[in-house]
Amino acid sequence: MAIDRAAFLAAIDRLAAAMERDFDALNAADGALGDGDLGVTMTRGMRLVQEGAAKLPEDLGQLLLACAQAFTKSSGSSYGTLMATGLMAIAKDLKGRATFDAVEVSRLVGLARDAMMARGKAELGGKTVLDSLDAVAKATNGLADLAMVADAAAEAAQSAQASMRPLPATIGRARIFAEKSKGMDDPGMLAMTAIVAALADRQG
Amino acid sequence: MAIDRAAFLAAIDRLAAAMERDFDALNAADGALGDGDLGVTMTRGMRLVQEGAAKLPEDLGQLLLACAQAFTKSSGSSYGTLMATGLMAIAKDLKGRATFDAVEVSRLVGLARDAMMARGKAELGGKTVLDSLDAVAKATNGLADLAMVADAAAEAAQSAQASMRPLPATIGRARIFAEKSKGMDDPGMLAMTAIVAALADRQG
Amino acid sequence: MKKILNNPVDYVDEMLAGMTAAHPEYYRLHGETGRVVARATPGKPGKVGIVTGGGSGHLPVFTGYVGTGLLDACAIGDVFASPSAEQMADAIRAADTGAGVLRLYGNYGGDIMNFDMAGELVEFDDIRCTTVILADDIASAPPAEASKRRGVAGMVYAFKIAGAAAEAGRDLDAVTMVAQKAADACRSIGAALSSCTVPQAGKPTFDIAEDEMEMGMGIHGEPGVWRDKLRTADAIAGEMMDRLFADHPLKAGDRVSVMVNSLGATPPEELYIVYRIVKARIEGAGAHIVMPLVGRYATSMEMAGISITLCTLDAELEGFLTAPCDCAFWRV
Amino acid sequence: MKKILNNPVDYVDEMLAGMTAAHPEYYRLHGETGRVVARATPGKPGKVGIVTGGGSGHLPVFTGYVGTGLLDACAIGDVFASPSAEQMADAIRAADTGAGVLRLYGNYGGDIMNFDMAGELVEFDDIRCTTVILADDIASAPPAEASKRRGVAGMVYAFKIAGAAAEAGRDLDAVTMVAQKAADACRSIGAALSSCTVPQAGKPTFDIAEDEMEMGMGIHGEPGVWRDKLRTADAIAGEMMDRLFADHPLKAGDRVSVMVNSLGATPPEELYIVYRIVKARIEGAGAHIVMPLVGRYATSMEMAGISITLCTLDAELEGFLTAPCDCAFWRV
Ligand SMILES: Nc1ncnc2c1ncn2[C@@H]1O[C@H](COP(=O)(O)OP(=O)(O)O)[C@@H](O)[C@H]1O
Ligand SMILES: Nc1ncnc2c1ncn2[C@@H]1O[C@H](COP(=O)(O)OP(=O)(O)O)[C@@H](O)[C@H]1O
Ligand SMILES: [Mg+2]
Ligand SMILES: [Mg+2]
Ligand SMILES: [Mg+2]
Ligand SMILES: [Mg+2]
Repeated sequence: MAIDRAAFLAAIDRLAAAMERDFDALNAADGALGDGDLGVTMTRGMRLVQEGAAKLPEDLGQLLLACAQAFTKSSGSSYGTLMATGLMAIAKDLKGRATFDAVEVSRLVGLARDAMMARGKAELGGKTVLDSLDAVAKATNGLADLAMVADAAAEAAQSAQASMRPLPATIGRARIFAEKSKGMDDPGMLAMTAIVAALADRQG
Repeated sequence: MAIDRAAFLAAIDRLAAAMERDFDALNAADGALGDGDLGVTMTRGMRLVQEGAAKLPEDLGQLLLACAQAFTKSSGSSYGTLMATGLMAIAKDLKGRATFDAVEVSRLVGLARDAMMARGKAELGGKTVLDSLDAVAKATNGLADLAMVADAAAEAAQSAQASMRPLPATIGRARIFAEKSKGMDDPGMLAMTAIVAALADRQG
Repeated sequence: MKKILNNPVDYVDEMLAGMTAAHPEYYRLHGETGRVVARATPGKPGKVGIVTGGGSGHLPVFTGYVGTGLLDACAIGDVFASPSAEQMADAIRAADTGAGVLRLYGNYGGDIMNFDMAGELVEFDDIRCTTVILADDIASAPPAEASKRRGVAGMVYAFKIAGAAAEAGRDLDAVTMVAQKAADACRSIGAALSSCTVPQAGKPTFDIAEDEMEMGMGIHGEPGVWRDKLRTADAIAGEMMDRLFADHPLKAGDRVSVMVNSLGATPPEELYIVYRIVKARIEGAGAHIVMPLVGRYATSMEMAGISITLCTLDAELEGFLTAPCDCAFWRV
Repeated sequence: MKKILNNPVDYVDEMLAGMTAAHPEYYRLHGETGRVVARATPGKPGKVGIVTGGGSGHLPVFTGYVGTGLLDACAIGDVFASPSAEQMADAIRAADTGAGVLRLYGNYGGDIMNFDMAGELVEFDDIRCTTVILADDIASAPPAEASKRRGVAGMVYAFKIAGAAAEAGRDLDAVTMVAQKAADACRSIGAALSSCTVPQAGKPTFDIAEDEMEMGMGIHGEPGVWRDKLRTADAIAGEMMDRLFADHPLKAGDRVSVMVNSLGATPPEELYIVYRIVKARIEGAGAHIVMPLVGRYATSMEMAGISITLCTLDAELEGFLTAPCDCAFWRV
């Protein structure tokens, strides 16, 4: 069963709710190593996406472009800009299409990852959201069943976050707290784990 | 026995020593109600007077003018300027004379008091150095014996300070602490009591 | 003490050494005392001289305003302490070009005694002196005792206006009249959030809780009209405007300049937040704002807080206020 | 929090409202976002546009330097936070007169991502953009990793020099080359004595004891090279000059401008005390000081501390540095 506008609208509501729920947790995680605005960035962005949801087009490219713009409009923080960058990369690829299949998830996430790497001039293994996306892309590679894709993605984001936890931050504001950051979750990875979990959630 | 240059030089040494001794006490008294520099003002002034003592002329007018200038040069604080003003008034009166008599002390102190009133635009009864000088002028009025003049002056300054103690400050920086100042000595009166005592002291 | 200094005793002399070294095109030290700052290039012969003086720790007040269209010379004392009569006399001598000298300074007992004595000292040099004393701080005494009020930021308007009049060639009596008119046109009030530290004292001049402010406090920490919990910017600005208007109501059609001044630590960001209200209140009274001044014009070193000054203008004052001037801290 | 504000969320918007109301002759808000400040009178057609952007809380940086001979437009974010790519794109559009736009800003990850994205957004408007990034804070990374250094007060020199080149009619590539040369010529180091408070955080960014200072701390409170007891002014200035010279030695005959900058609360008195040493050290190296800047040029609201910036000049840079400029905070 393919993913269409309706599926997106449902996912948007799940994601928006998750971000409201995690508002404090994300601010706190970012506050420990940065400026403490990650929860603000995600809730502002998703509220704007939700406000526009009714008017979102069938064309998934146009739909995702609108979502990307919600983030460039609502935030200047790195994560918002990276979200917009990733969404735009997927939007370009899906332009003109009304649906896509679970088997494409891996490739699409990879597109987002690569665009975000170019935008942030950072490499994999740096303990950033890039590592979450890379893990998701790899774990979902070749899977065609939506439920399996969802579970694999959620599991991958979760374990990437855990495996990176002992390492020092190398990127962004957290870099100057490299020592302190060892043993702490990267805020962006924490956020991506929550994002993927919300998207993957079928009870939601 | 008349007062001449030699008597002045001896008095200068006594006064300079007294001010060094009272340095902290005067700063503290002024610090409680003002900027805490009264000890600084008096020691700086008297040190400069002492440095120039050897070169002081026989003419008591010239001599006192030099003392006055030591205060205008060394301090911008009110008390230094008032000291200079009072000394200058006496200097004008004694110009051309090499001695003066104990019986003149009352009149000369009165001249200083009046010049300082004009300079500071303050009235008697305001709990200032003016009240000390006024008490001294009145107490020494008509006395011709130097010892009696000295004792009366010291006694008068002492009791003027005590009698004003309960009143609120009305002049200078202390004015804004009127309430707090009740029951505290006016720093300038405290200084004048010490000055008169040093001048009156015959054991040296 | 969060201050960058060496021996506190040298604070003022080192400050003056650095200031004259940084701006030799504006300032030079004059006389033996080392405490008189004069224009690098003296006013042209026949120009009325304008001098001021007072304690250090208020830059740009006092020495900073020595410059073309402003002051000719300034005698500067230790932090918050009057310079000596000798130093003031030197400043008067430096400022005199033969046309006489206006002594333009704030209403503080020590400064007055010393400037009076300085005037007597320069009588021997046949220099004619006049005096205008700023008493613009409405929180320091009620209207009935207006002459007892302290001089604060209103001084800057008086320096600017009198300086332009002198530069325009007015004679001593005319410059003095204009300066007095400017002084009478100014009303100020301050509000402090934190103290500053006088170097030689080594500890804050006063204590104030982390969440407190004091309305009407003087620039040396003189007690104000109330101390209470810190209010919002709009509430603080509103009360300050209420008090200024109560002391000197604006009429519709009045032309006024307004200064929103930082006492030191308070950043321009917060002055601009305050200015919104100040502008709305003045325009709400039907008055017109001329040349608003928002910045650090009269400070108390690192004290946090603001002052607001209103200067009601007539055509003559406005002309001199908007005339050119030039010093290291201010150019019009 | 010793700050004068209303709802912290409104800090920046209210600041901009007051700033544009106080100085309509210099600044206007451009676009829908309310976070773009542009010149009241745009540069003449054909003039290369110069934009900057970054977080609020550094006045006169960034918005203050919009003006003739300086910047054309600026996108301003929340306190210490990058503006959005959309806002930067608006600033680029406001600055463009058809000759292209230089993006001139500090080396911070968020700002870079957003200015890059903004550049992609304005490609649709056929606006050609170039980029020069300031990385002058020598305490933020060793010479080997100079490209990782943060941008601080050196920005002011780059704004001034690039602004003059654009005003002089140079084309985009030439202005970009001059700006890069200016950026490469700047070295800065800071020392903080106290923290500032980000309004929305509501508490000081970092804690520091009453008798401590931190050498090399960044303008947002980024950790420096050491924290220890407060030193004397001469010792602090001496070490900062040692570090600047070690990073970029001066040669006899060099012509340099130097900025002794207050981070906010530190008063001019103390900057001048520091300047004595700075001047002696530069002249001791046989170099000549051009247009020393002593004051508040790049701040962190009410943070106490200073920064020192050296800008080594050639004839071209000196010509543009000393050319006229005009904004509400600075006139040359
Ligand atoms: N250059 C970069 N490349 C990849 N990921 C980045 C980069 N910079 C930041 N991030 C990610 O974004 C997270 C921080 O986002 P955010 O709080 O918006 O940053 P800031 O507020 O400092 O701009 C980090 O935890 C990291 O995962
Ligand atoms: N206007 C005045 N008239 C008479 N005495 C004054 C006047 N002002 C100050 N004094 C006296 O001088 C004393 C304070 O001297 P000083 O500490 O030098 O003042 P300040 O440091 O505030 O200039 C007061 O205690 C008072 O006795
Ligand atoms: Mg953040
Ligand atoms: Mg951020
Ligand atoms: Mg005193
Ligand atoms: Mg004093």
